Amino acid sequence: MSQRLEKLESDFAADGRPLLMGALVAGDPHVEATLKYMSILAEQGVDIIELIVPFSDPTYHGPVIQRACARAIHEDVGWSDICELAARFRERFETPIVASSYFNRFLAMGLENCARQMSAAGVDAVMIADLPWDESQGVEQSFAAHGIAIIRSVAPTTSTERFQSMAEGARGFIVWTGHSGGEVTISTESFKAAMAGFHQHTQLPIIASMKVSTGEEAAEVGEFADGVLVGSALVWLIEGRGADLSERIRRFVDDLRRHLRP
Amino acid sequence: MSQRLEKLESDFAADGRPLLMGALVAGDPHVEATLKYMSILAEQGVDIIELIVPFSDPTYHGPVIQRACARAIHEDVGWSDICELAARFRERFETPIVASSYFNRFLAMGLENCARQMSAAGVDAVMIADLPWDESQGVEQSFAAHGIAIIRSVAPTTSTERFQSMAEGARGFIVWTGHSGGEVTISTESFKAAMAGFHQHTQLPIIASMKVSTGEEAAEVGEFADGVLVGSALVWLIEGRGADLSERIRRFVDDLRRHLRP
Amino acid sequence: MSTTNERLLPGRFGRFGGRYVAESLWTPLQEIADAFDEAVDDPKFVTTMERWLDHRIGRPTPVSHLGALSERVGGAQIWVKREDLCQGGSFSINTAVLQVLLARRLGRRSVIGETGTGDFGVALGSIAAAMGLEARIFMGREDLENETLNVQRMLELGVVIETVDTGTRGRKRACSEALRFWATHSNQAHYCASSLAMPDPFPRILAYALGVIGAETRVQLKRRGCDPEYIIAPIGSGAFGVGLFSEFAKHTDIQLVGVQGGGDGHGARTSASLVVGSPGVFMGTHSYLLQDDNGQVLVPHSIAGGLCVPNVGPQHARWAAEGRVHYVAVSDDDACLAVRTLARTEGLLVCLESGHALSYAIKIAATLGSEQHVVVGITGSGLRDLERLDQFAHSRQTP
Amino acid sequence: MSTTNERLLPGRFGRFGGRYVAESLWTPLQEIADAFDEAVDDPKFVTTMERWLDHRIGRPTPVSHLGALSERVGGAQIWVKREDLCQGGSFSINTAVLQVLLARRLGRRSVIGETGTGDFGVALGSIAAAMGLEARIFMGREDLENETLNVQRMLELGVVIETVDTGTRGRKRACSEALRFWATHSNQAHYCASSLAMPDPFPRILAYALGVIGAETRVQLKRRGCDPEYIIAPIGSGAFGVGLFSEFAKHTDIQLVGVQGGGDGHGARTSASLVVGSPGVFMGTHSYLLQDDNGQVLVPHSIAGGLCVPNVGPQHARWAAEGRVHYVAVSDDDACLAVRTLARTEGLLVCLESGHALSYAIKIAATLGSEQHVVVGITGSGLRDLERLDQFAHSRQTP
Ligand SMILES: Cc1ncc(COP(=O)(O)O)c(C=O)c1O
Ligand SMILES: Cc1ncc(COP(=O)(O)O)c(C=O)c1O
Repeated sequence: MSQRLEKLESDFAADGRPLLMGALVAGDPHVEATLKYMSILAEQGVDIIELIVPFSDPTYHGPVIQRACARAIHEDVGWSDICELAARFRERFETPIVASSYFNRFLAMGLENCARQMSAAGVDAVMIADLPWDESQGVEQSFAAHGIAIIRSVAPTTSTERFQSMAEGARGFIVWTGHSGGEVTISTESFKAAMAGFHQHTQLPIIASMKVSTGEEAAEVGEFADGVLVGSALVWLIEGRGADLSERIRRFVDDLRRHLRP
Repeated sequence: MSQRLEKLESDFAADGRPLLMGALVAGDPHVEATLKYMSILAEQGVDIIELIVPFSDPTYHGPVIQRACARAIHEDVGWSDICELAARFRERFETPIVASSYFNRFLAMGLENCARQMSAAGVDAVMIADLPWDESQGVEQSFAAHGIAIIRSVAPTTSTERFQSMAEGARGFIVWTGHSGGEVTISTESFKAAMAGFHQHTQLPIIASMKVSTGEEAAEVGEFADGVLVGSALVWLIEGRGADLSERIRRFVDDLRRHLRP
Repeated sequence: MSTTNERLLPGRFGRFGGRYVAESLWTPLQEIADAFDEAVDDPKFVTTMERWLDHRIGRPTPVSHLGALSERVGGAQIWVKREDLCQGGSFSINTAVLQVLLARRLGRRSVIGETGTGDFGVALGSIAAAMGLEARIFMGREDLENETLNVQRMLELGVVIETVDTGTRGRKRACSEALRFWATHSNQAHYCASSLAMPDPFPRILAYALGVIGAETRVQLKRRGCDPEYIIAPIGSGAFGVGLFSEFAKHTDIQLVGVQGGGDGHGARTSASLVVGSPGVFMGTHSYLLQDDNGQVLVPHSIAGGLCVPNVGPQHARWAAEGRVHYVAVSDDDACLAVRTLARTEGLLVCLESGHALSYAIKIAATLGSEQHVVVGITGSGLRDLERLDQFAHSRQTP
Repeated sequence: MSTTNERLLPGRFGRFGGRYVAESLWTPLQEIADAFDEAVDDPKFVTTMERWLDHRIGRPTPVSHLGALSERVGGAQIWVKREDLCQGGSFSINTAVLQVLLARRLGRRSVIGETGTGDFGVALGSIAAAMGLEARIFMGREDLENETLNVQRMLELGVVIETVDTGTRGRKRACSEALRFWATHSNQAHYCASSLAMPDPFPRILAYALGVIGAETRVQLKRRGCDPEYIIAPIGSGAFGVGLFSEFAKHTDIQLVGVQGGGDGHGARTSASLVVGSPGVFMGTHSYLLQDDNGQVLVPHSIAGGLCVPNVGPQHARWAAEGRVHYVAVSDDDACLAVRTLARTEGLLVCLESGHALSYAIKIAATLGSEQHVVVGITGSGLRDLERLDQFAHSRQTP
């Protein structure tokens, strides 16, 4: 595991400060822009940056990220672009980067090759939307050999028993996906209950992806989860564009960050 | 059998003069007109008048007579009209009348009733398009009781054996139907051969319905048959109408008659 | 009709039936009659026919128990015999097999037929193609325009379609034209009947060809422990009905019901020859007929093309006269509603013809107990009726 | 892929298969897998399923010998297995029966599925209706506009249709959307797969449901004295192919051929994942896939909607890797020509998917002797392809 991710883990163990994770689609609208947005996120104190590597068929993402992927695919963003992007980001920032995509994109590059290049570029972890942990053991080994963690996901359908086995070998943090691209269907009550159950089996922070789009929502989710993943709301800002986009992203992230402070 | 039909039979036996039979659709375009056309036919020396009693579905008639039936049905020509027509014709003429239709029209009136009324009106015979002689024995009896003959038909598909049995009980004359509403498909050769075969089994005149529409054609058919039945051509003249229609009918029949003289 | 005829002539069913045709057709019909009599006495012919039925068109067809519909109706158990599962989606292919085999036996090069709904045209076209004969189908212009799906199928099968101009749906005129054509082509072409209301030998031939439906049904019901109270069939010309009923006619404890097209439901625009018609001779047979006092044949009306015929096969005339089968009329609306109810309740999309029988079955079933059984003959699938059903849907509510 | 996975994980076919899904779907899929395993061990469940197959949808379907076509081709005897005779006109209803029964067993109130050609939508809709469940079908807008007949049928059956916007034919996007919907409704709704290229347990479930096709075929051919040289099936996702081939896979003297959509015939616009694709993970399974060097999935092309999929079920990937089955591509034009040839020669109107297999069969048969046998799997009837065939006809000549 990368030192950056180890630090994240140990800082969280020490102070339990709620984490803010922000997602961007690499290459939306182009690679330079993504680098700029990543910088803004890092500057505003985002704890983890998820870099979504566009896939032709983002089955488990919602409409906003689907559209962003379609735009980015049009830009023909390849793995070399992604690695270059990460490497250039690393020139200035230590914020952990999670490269996220669908399994076939990693396979196409070759797992070994992929892990090596990503590691060299300063990527800390990967999230694979369609690789459940049961199917991931072999893949994890390949990535671990290059110090890259595979982030595990949990969902409303995950039982506590299943969570227990899954949490055992988990690294860095765990992501709770409350929606899978559809509507959030879980109630606050059951969300709270599930988090409480899971927390008995892991020391790692559980970051919740719950379609958060305002500071207030972030605060609400932050009460039960150890962090908040903001994806569609950020990508949607970028989709809207406009002259003062950088400034608006900065303000949006700042607002989220401030609501999350304990 | 009526005296008129007996006379026809015996005259033919005596001199073998080719017969001319003309068909009209009763009530086309209205009953008065039909009476007038019948008179013209009689005056021009037509030997037999076929009065087609309109039926809703004249399956075995060609398009010209089908259309005439449709027009006449529109006039709502009932049996009483037909009988009245025959009776009024009889006030002036002795030309044998054959009432022709489809079996259901006779059945609807009741066979007994029908035979009685027709006989009273001076009808000499009936032709029933869809009553083959095999099915007609019972019906013949009902009509014969009132002196009305049922005219039998033969066709290109009739074998000589079949003709033999059929000719046995035939009365008045026999009609050869070369087309059944479709095109005439029999060649002159086979027509000639069939006629020759049939003539060995009957003394009655065989009148051929062969879509004759000119004097020349009449002459041609008259060479092998004992007479010619002209239907569609006459009905077609009436369909065309025009101011001098009566005169044209008169000329057309006269031409046929002259071509037929031996 | 004289009593002599009844006893001596072929193709009689009591005082009904016969062969009332122009002389030109008598001999060709006799040839078919003779070929048919010989053929069904020839075990090789019968075996060939059975092979076509089993291996090509998909016999036996199942009998389905409609559990959900029965429960919804809350009365008797409702069963259906599934001729919609025959190749082409209608029972009529059964008659095509026998008749095209006869055509081949007679050495004919083509077959002629008439079709109203297009089902028989598709059936005849496909069997003729398979046996290497040309098929020429007469169809009324209005039907042609109404039955686009079946017309496309016929064209794809290489059928020669002869359009017959006529102001109304139904097969009356197309049938006349087909016969007229045949009268002058009877030595190259074989006429194949789809209507039971035809001269001898067609009522016999169709009854023979379709008897398999009733025979299968009886055995299938027995195996499933179903002892039916009612057997109900849609009756257009009644060919299907004869096929289903004959096997059960001698079992007098079973009530047979023939359902005709009641049209608008007010008795004026109808196809119910056995309900409002009277005996007469038409299309070569003596049977029940829609006619006026002058013996003119009336135009039949029904939303179901297959029921849109003015007369009925002579077997039904006899059963009606004897009281063996009960004949009723069901309206267009009720038939549509029944088809739709079946689709929603059982996932089965059947033709409007069958909807008539089904509608009556639902009414009867509601009056019976859950230990009793009602069997309905399904003549074909509802694919070709989707547009009509949709139009109906827009004017009424859904069940 | 690691060797550990191959041995320990469920739903593997050699190195292919698996369950590559979001965590939210893992447990619902495991529930289905468990229910399936239990169900097929439960004789009552299996008997119920068989009753639905036999008494409702019309199993067994026949095997037909195509004498006229064989003669025309002048080589081997050509036989066809007739899934076009199933209720609804396509093989897919066999899978609907098993899956809706599973849904009922799991106490679900509705079923969710995805359909490209509409065939599976009709199948699922009809079985769901019969078992009292709601059916929600996801369909791409372009397919929706192309398959009017099947869309009408679904509406008549009460199916809730969810339109998915996508620029192309085929079921890729509709399938994603159906899964996304299911991910958040998995405790009320049961997902029913029509594609074999899906996560475990669907490849197993579909293979089980469709195994009856091959099992029947083997017995039927044996009884008819046919010892086949080739068995040929159209392969979209390959569900039908698995159903037909599995029974014969161990008989290595029989050559099995899977025919994919070759599109324009020039290799660029194609659906032939097993011919021009490579292994990858998509739609939850590791199998052959049309993809570019970056692992992006390519848009499949075929005139046959059912073949228009970018990937294939994992069983085929294994057979391809092992060399057990020979996979080939046939172009749109050749498929149309074969469908038309069959219609004109045998009176059978089959779907364009089957036309692909048939085209290859005709080519192969011509190279064989008249004592040899070629068997083709017919997946469905050609009713829904009439328009497409007509368009083809206008651009080419008739056979
Ligand atoms: C599907 C269907 N059902 C019923 C009928 C009526 O059948 P029958 O005339 O045999 O009573 C027809 C006739 O064409 C039909 O096509
Ligand atoms: C009629 C028909 N044939 C073939 C196919 C392709 O079947 P499979 O995906 O099982 O290979 C389909 C799929 O929808 C179909 O509907």
